[in-house]
Amino acid sequence: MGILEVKNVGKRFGGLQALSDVNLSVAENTVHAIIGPNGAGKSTLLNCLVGKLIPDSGSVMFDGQSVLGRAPYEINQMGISRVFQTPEIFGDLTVLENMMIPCFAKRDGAFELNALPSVSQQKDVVDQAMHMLEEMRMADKRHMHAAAMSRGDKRRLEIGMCLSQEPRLLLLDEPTAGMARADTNNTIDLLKQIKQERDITIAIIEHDMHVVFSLAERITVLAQGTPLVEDTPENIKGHPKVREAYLGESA
Amino acid sequence: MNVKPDFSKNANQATTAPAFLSVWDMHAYYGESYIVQGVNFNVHEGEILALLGRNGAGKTSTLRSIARTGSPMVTHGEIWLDHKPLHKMTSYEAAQAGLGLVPEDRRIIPGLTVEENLQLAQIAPPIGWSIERLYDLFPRLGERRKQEGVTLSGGEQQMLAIARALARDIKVLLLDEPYEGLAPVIVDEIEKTLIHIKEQGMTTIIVEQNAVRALELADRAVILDTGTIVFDGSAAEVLGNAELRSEYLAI
Amino acid sequence: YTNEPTGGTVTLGFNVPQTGPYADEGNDELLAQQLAVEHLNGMGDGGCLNTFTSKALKGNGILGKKVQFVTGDTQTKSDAARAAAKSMIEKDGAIMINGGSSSGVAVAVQGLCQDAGVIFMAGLTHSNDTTGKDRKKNGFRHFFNAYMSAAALAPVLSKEMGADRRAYHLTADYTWGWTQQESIAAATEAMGWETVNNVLTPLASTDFSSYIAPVLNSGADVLVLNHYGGNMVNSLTNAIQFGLLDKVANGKDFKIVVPLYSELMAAGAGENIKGVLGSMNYNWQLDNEGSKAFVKSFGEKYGKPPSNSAQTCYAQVLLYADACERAGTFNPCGVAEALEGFEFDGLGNGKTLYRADDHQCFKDVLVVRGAQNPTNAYDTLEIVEVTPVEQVMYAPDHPMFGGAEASLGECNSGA
Amino acid sequence: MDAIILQILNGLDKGSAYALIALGLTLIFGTLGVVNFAHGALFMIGAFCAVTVQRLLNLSFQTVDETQKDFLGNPLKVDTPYVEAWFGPEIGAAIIDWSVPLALVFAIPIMLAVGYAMERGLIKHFYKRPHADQILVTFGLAIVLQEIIKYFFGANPIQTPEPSALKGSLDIGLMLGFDPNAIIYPIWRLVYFTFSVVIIGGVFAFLQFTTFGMVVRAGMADRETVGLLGINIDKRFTIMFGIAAGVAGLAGVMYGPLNPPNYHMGMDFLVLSFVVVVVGGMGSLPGAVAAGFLLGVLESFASTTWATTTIPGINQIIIYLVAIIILLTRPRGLMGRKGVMED
Amino acid sequence: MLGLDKKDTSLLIIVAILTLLAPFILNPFPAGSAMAQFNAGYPDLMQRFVIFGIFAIGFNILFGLTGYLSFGHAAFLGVGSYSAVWMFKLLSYNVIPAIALSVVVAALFALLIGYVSLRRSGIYFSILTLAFAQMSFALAYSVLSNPKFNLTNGETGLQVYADDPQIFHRDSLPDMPHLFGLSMRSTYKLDIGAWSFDFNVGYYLCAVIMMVMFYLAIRIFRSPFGMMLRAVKSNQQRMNYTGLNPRPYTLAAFVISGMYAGLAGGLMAAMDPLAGAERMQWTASGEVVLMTILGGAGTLIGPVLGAGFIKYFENIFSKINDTILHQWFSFLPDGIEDFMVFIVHPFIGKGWHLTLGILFMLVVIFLPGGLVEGGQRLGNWLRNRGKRSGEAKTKHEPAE
Ligand SMILES: Nc1ncnc2c1ncn2[C@@H]1O[C@H](COP(=O)(O)OP(=O)(O)OP(=O)(O)O)[C@@H](O)[C@H]1O
Ligand SMILES: Nc1ncnc2c1ncn2[C@@H]1O[C@H](COP(=O)(O)OP(=O)(O)OP(=O)(O)O)[C@@H](O)[C@H]1O
Ligand SMILES: [Mg+2]
Ligand SMILES: [Mg+2]
Repeated sequence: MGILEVKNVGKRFGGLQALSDVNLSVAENTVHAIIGPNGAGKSTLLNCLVGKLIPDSGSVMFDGQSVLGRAPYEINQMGISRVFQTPEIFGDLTVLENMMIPCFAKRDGAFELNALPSVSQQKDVVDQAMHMLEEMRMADKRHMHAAAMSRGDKRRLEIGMCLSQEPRLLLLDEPTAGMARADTNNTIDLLKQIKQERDITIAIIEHDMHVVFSLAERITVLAQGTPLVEDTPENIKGHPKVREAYLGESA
Repeated sequence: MNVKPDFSKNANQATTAPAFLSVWDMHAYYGESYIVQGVNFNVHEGEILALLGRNGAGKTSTLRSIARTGSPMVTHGEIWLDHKPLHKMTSYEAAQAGLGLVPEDRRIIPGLTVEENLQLAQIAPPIGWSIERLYDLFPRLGERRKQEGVTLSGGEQQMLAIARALARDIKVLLLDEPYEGLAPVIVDEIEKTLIHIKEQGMTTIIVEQNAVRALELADRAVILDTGTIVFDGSAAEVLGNAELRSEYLAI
Repeated sequence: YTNEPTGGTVTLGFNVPQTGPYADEGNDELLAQQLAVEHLNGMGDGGCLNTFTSKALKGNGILGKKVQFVTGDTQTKSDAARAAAKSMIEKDGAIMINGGSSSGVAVAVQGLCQDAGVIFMAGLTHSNDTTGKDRKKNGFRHFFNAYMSAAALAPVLSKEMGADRRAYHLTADYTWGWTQQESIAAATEAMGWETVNNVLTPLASTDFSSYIAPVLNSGADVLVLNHYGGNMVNSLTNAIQFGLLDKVANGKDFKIVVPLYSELMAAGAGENIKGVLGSMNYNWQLDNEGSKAFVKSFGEKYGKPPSNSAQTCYAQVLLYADACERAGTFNPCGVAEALEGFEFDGLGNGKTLYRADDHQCFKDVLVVRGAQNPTNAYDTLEIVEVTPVEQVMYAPDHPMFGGAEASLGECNSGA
Repeated sequence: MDAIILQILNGLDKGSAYALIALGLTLIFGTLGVVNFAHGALFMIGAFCAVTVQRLLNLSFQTVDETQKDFLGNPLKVDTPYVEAWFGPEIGAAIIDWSVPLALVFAIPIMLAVGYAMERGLIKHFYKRPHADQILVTFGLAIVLQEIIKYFFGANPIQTPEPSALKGSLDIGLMLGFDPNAIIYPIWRLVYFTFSVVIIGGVFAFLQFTTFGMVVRAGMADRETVGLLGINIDKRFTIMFGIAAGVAGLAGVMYGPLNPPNYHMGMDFLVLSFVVVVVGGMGSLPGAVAAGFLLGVLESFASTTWATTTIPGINQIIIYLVAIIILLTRPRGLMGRKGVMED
Repeated sequence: MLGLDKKDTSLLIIVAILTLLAPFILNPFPAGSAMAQFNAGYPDLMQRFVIFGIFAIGFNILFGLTGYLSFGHAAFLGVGSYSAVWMFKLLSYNVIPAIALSVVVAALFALLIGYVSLRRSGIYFSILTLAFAQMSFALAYSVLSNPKFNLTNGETGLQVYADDPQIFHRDSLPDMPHLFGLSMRSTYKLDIGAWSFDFNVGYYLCAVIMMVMFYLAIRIFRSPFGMMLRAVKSNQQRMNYTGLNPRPYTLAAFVISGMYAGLAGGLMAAMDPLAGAERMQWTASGEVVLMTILGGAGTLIGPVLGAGFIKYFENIFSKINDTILHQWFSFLPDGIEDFMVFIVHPFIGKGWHLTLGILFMLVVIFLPGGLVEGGQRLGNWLRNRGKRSGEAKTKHEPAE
């Protein structure tokens, strides 16, 4: 019984069956990669997990509880964090503030009228955010407006924000797209390290096979809205159908 | 290097073949932050130039400066395209002069269908590939022509962005991370397309984090670091220079 | 007492709408008040000082002090009017406030002046409340009111249209509209008319077509428009558009009545007022000595005849000054006493009484009609009848005026 | 039955005024994304074009008539309009009589010029600025325009009557077989309704059958990208603004005979027209038009005696009540597009 | 100090000094001089400055932080005023219960309207709030003032009549709003030479309350709650997926700003015991929007500046008439004097709207951040002139 159990999930957009009969089980404390051609339904599946979309059929259980019908913030409070395909950060806020918001969410829950003490007095949160920034090697940028960062930096910030919540399940949608090689490697290391230090389960969507094969313990290949195969990285690499439909000759 | 080259028509005394696109001593600012700090380079007709560098090095800013988007603001420098002074033009004039930019965040226009996004590219002259021909190149787009562009999957959006550039009869194609988010097989496809259009005489500048891939494709490479050029030479040279690769590209 | 003048001058505060829809009317009031100040200070031709029956004013200012004035903008909003009045009282040391163009503003500013301890003389305010349930010891009104309009109009209506009429009322949905409608309905019903319907229209309405359209089919043969200002101009224009005046209902020619007229409204309504009956406080065509002197003085200075609100404001400035002279002080309590029960003539309205019980002024009321063939822009209205004052008198404790409970309260000098 | 037809008719002409103003407003507000508080002022300027034309046609020379006296007892100066002197009294009088329709011709270039000047001189710099700044600057402009008109024309309403041939009303009830006087309807209101249908149709056709509308919509969503595709979006924005100003102005010219123009008529309509546009749904022209007519008809029904006696004061609040109900049941108004002015 | 950092403390101290010394600062010209027309230091206007300052500060908590543009905030102002006057009518002229009730009622009203309106965002939200406020206005102006059920006294405005119960009224107490016997209207006049200064009880009550409210606003701006509100403005989607529910945050901001408005309304009634429906009209809501943007939305001091600016024009410029102009220019030869008066005439007195409109445009065109930005630029210019150093600054200061 995995921490995340997706059963028979289907989703239609008008005439397009984006997901059909998807079954997926992610075991606790593993890194599970989902790969597949463009438009296969990977992001759609993720959207169904975090409450952005409601599947037409099927069930999604997280840690024995159904997530369907819950608002995104409730699902997040259950312990699922998500990084988006195009960076979603608080552009008008500084980098440090961006990092503090998830820390507050973790500490205070979905709503807390904390209107009188000043932010700088919340030492625990400031420290936690600074610590995370240092870990992401962004501490020197903490006073910058997040919108003014280059895109690779935005993406790293977003990953950091999700990690600082210490989620039980982290969903990453192409976390290293547009990231410089050096930072990609850093991110891989960071994820590995976090994986070691904390009880965390990671589901990752990625087209960069270097990342996938460095991290994943299991891989599901999605094609045209249904899982094609699920296996270990080694087996996937050699899978002829996957090679043909997805990896191409350069893999 | 800082001698102003003579780009006027009768300047045949240049030592190498005349440059098709020249950027001379370009400086650009975002508000008060100084980002592009005196960039010089030439691209010859039919050449593919790889523009490389870390996150935040200023690659996107350089491309946007050439495309005359107005942000960042170019305060000094000259840009010549086929004897036409781009630095005196606004973005739409530059586009009519034959410049095509595929922006990094794809910039699919909300509220418009896939087909409308393409039609939009064919309103102002010069008009390039027919829409049907583009659908042949990217069948996925043809299947989704009535879908709203922004609901496409990440990879599909990238295809649309490239198709939109080809829908215009451009002379210089500026690609900002075109492979991002694309499945490996599709990347292979696009690479083939780029080689194909290069054979037909297209001049291309490509910004790409996957440096090896870009260098294998490119004739020449320019490496940027904090807004200045630190290397300008042939692509093979970069591949052969381990120091350069590890210092600026982490490969 | 508040703002006791100490130097060689005394300051009056003129509070009129300078912005908003009544700005032109306010401007007219302001011109008249400036003229009055000139006359008080002995400049110009002296205007009504020559015809006024009280001879206390000498043309040397008031009590020997030169008269100055300050102005404020009421914006025809109670809050703004009070702010402007306060500014004149607190900052500029105004000893009295004069003017205004709506009943809401008049009542609001009157209350303020009562509290601040200065005299208030209302401008154009037609609601019964101003000297009814909201009457104040420090406040005076020279203008007539809805009850008097009705009392003057009813007999003329009955004479012109017959005693057997069915009236349809459109009424602006706020205090003034209600009192006006109540008064007219009571007076016409007393003559035998029937009130078919009374429809309240929102003050903010700009188009009245949907209120006018059902009128013809309702069995009514008279339409009474209890509207003022822009509301009246538009509702009358709409009524004419629907061709009501060309119709025959119950075998009679259809008629329209606008109980309260003003020159500016008449100008705004243009040709549409032809033949429509209404009432007024004053009209420049009135043929008496005071009126002639005032029209001449005003007309020569400004090139147009004065409106009835201009005349009201002019007369009130002179009356106030005269009361100070007769009382020998600027103390509001003294001035109020001098004004109470004061009877005079020569300011344009004929014989006039300031009743002590409610500070309402009693004089003849004019019934007017939109002229059929005006020869110029200013004689769009013609006087049908000058209703004698006796006919519009009422008891100070009349139920429409707050009944027995209404009281002026104590005089406040601000000391 | 007749009462229902009557109120529908009434609602239609009220609605056509709302729809016309909302149409112009939504071109700027829903399409260009500029919160234009000066739109009402454009409507007012249109109405004052009619006033101006009327004044121009009435330009007169004075002759002194000794037989008549003016209010001060001096000899009366009689005005004779030049047009009557030039074209003869009858044709001259007819020209003056038709001044409102004539003003349409005059208003078109004026409004286009006003729209052009406004967009190039001011609005252009505000496309990228926050909506709040747009509100402040256009509100300032509205006040300025309004005060200028007040300075020249005064605060009092000024009649701009319809041609006498179009005065009066039709007994539509009689035509439909009802009693006489059951449904009467002023001719000019029919003219106004027809006029608005024609204008609305024209604008729709222009935006529907050309790519213009799509380009402007795209430009609003993402100016930069549209520029990168070689399109001079500024020029199109200017044209769009000119059209919007023209629609507002023509609506104003034709409105004059219904209710005499005054300098604050723009402000009177401003809030209402915003409500109409938003209820219709941001970015949707059909939405704006539909909401205009819907609210017009509902307002008419709410003003009937039946409605006001059932729910006292319903005529005061109907528009706002309906707006609230619609916005709560349909998140983006009647036909709003996603993402337009939602943040 | 007081839990504020150094910068905020100095801002608070400056504001405190300015408000406490306002009677001096606003009356710079000797009484009776030609320039005395520009003096604003009389009780009514000073009260208005601070009351509208409170209103705008509160509005800015909603608009400046969350970006939700309410077009119906005047409704809370009006409700506050009505509640205060009702307290005067029922209990006594003591301002404390009146102000307390006005805040409570406004809070409840804001909770109701906010709960419904916040289901939508952007322009849809603005129009919903506008619609609620316009309905309140229409009802207060007419329906709620009918003789049977007179809650608001319609056009005339709600006021205290002699026959009202006023159950706690004693004869020893003043017959006007007071604070335990200290009348709001009592004013001490200080004459120094040609100058004259007014120290008014009502003003100082409002001023102290404004300082407290300003202090609270600083605290809110700097608190985690304030940060969450800015996050709402920046990216609601990210907030949702970070486990935060934006709705209660925005609703809390809405209610808080409604309470500020109610407080301002209560104070208005406490200074001048009359509550009119016009206070709820859209123009009044629009005014506070303009004040906030004009001063600088999202800044702490901006709204107060904007409020002062607009109220100054409304009260000072509208009162300048031709007679005063002639006095000013009387030193010029007659022809030129008349010409100058002719030139200036359209902009003053009844033309004050025109001047205000032009200034709105100028400010927003040349100072995109409002008056606060004007101040900052002036400050920078002065500093740079002092330093005369050419180094370009790249540091991005978050807007304060
Ligand atoms: N809102 C929508 N309306 C219509 N179609 C949609 C919508 N959202 C997604 N789709 C379609 O559903 C399919 C699956 O999309 P999805 O984003 O899940 O793909 P993906 O696997 O994440 O692809 P990529 O790797 O390119 O990001 C795509 O073909 C897309 O066009
Ligand atoms: N809108 C902006 N305002 C201010 N600074 C900006 C803005 N956009 C980018 N910058 C800054 O300019 C620098 C260069 O950014 P640019 O986007 O050109 O880098 P890049 O080389 O394309 O990086 P990446 O690989 O991450 O896309 C970065 O330091 C970034 O923070
Ligand atoms: Mg995806
Ligand atoms: Mg980049």
